[in-house]
Amino acid sequence: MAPEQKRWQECIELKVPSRFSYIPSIQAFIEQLVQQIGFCQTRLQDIKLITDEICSNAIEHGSETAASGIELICTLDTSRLEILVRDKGKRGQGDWLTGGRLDEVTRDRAPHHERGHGIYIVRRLSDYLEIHPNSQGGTDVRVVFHRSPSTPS
Amino acid sequence: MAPEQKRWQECIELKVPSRFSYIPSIQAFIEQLVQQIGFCQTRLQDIKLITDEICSNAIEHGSETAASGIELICTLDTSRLEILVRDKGKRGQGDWLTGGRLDEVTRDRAPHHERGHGIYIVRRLSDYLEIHPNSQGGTDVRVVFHRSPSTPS
Amino acid sequence: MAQESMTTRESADVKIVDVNEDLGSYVAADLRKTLDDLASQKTQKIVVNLSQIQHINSTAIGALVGTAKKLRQKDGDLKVYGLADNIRRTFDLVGASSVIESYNSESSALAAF
Amino acid sequence: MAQESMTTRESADVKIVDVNEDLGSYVAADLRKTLDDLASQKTQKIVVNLSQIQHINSTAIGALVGTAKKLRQKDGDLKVYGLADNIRRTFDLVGASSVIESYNSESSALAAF
Ligand SMILES: Nc1ncnc2c1ncn2[C@@H]1O[C@H](COP(=O)(O)OP(=O)(O)O)[C@@H](O)[C@H]1O
Ligand SMILES: Nc1ncnc2c1ncn2[C@@H]1O[C@H](COP(=O)(O)OP(=O)(O)O)[C@@H](O)[C@H]1O
Repeated sequence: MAPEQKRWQECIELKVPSRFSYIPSIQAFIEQLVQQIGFCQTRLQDIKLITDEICSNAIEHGSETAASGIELICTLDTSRLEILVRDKGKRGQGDWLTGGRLDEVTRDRAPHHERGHGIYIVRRLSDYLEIHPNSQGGTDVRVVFHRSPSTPS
Repeated sequence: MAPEQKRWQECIELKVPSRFSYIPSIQAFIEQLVQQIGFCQTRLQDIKLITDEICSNAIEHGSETAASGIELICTLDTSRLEILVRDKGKRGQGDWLTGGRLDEVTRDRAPHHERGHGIYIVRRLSDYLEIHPNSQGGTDVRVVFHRSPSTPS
Repeated sequence: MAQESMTTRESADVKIVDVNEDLGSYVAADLRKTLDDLASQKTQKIVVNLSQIQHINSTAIGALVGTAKKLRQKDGDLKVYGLADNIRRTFDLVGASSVIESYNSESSALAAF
Repeated sequence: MAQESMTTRESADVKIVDVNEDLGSYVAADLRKTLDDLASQKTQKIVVNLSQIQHINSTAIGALVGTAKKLRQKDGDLKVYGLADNIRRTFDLVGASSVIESYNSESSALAAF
């Protein structure tokens, strides 16, 4: 709408306290959004699951207390949906991105393990995954879903 | 959670572009939230309708363009749910709160009129309604729902 | 969107609009357009089928009321049928129940013209 | 919440857990607690009924896998039944399908001990 925008892009922001109990509400929001913009049912389920996994991690591993809060930023454009989940970090977990923690998590994953399947699910079911430390001392996890996965433009 | 909080209270923030198409997603979020905190079905329907009416107004009467955006802040505590919808205002509508515009709207309402039922619905179905101009040149509409309307504490 | 929010069919000289999505402001804009298009043609009688939906807002009710008034000016009318409890509550609240005739079934709505 | 997220019943020496809400992290914490409580008693055999739900996340799958391993150490097991397509996809993706036995019906899950 604004003249400076070269191509159509819109942004939605959601902030909730760091509690698992808010995840179903976030999922309900995303589900309605994704349905409207025309992703298929399977894709919709994948996006709901990924949202759950990333938000669960941000709450469990990236929040000191419920009051820390997590933030979700959805960016929509004609070809894709991007979801960014931002947390403020938790002491003692600050180094999870460095030192190959992500590689370690990925390498150690095994079907019979109780933990460590979240990031794997996110990586497998999204079209693109990027993880960065952010300026608040926490983590930004960004996933992208192309609108037509078979013919990404 | 934080020591300075005297009693339990949590805050959820949602920002979306000023487009009607985002209202169903906001409603889905609120619906899930309200269900979890234990409002009855009738109340749930009322809250969904009120959310629709207030957000529709903020988009139609309180936004210059889609990029203006509207903001929804839900505050939950043990006894109530408060929803605040904030817009940035629209030129030519700036005076709707002053000069008795609200009284006028209320006075002029009639079943056979096409418009002007929104605020009436909000007032009738909420436990408390407050409307204020905000510092961004727009309007803050705040509604409150008591968790047990028969015995408000 | 996967599905059309509403579709129009006809029975004799009555146009029947089937609404397939809850009538918030987004879909209400479609409803207004559909009704305006019909009412500006020679259509005098419209029946709106609300039986597939659970929610209606004031904008959508306004579109129904406005069209009913317009059609009455040319000796026609707009009637609705299949109101879920929640929709009936909203109709009652704003007083639309006293302005628009509502029926339980399509056949009774059609028979009432 | 209006409804319990899960309830436990028994059939002979098998405890059956009926899960009534989608297994995200919130409900998964309940599941973990329910299973831990059962597994720390003398229960050796657990069947989890997933037929009422459509979603499961990795935390919930972890709780199922962990309990299965614990029960196997005392010659028992945990089995699941009634997996919706979407839940089966998630089980397959993380490899839980090769660790936990799943069945179509309660009777076949019970018969498999
Ligand atoms: N937002 C986050 N902040 C800090 N660490 C994280 C975050 N998300 C994931 N991690 C780290 O990555 C590990 C693997 O995450 P995941 O695959 O979801 O499995 P799980 O959460 O079951 O351990 C976590 O144990 C944690 O150390
Ligand atoms: N957020 C808002 N900003 C500015 N004006 C508003 C806002 N909400 C409502 N109004 C004013 O109040 C009037 C009545 O609103 P409402 O009862 O919802 O009916 P309608 O939107 O159908 O006119 C509107 O026409 C508008 O002038």
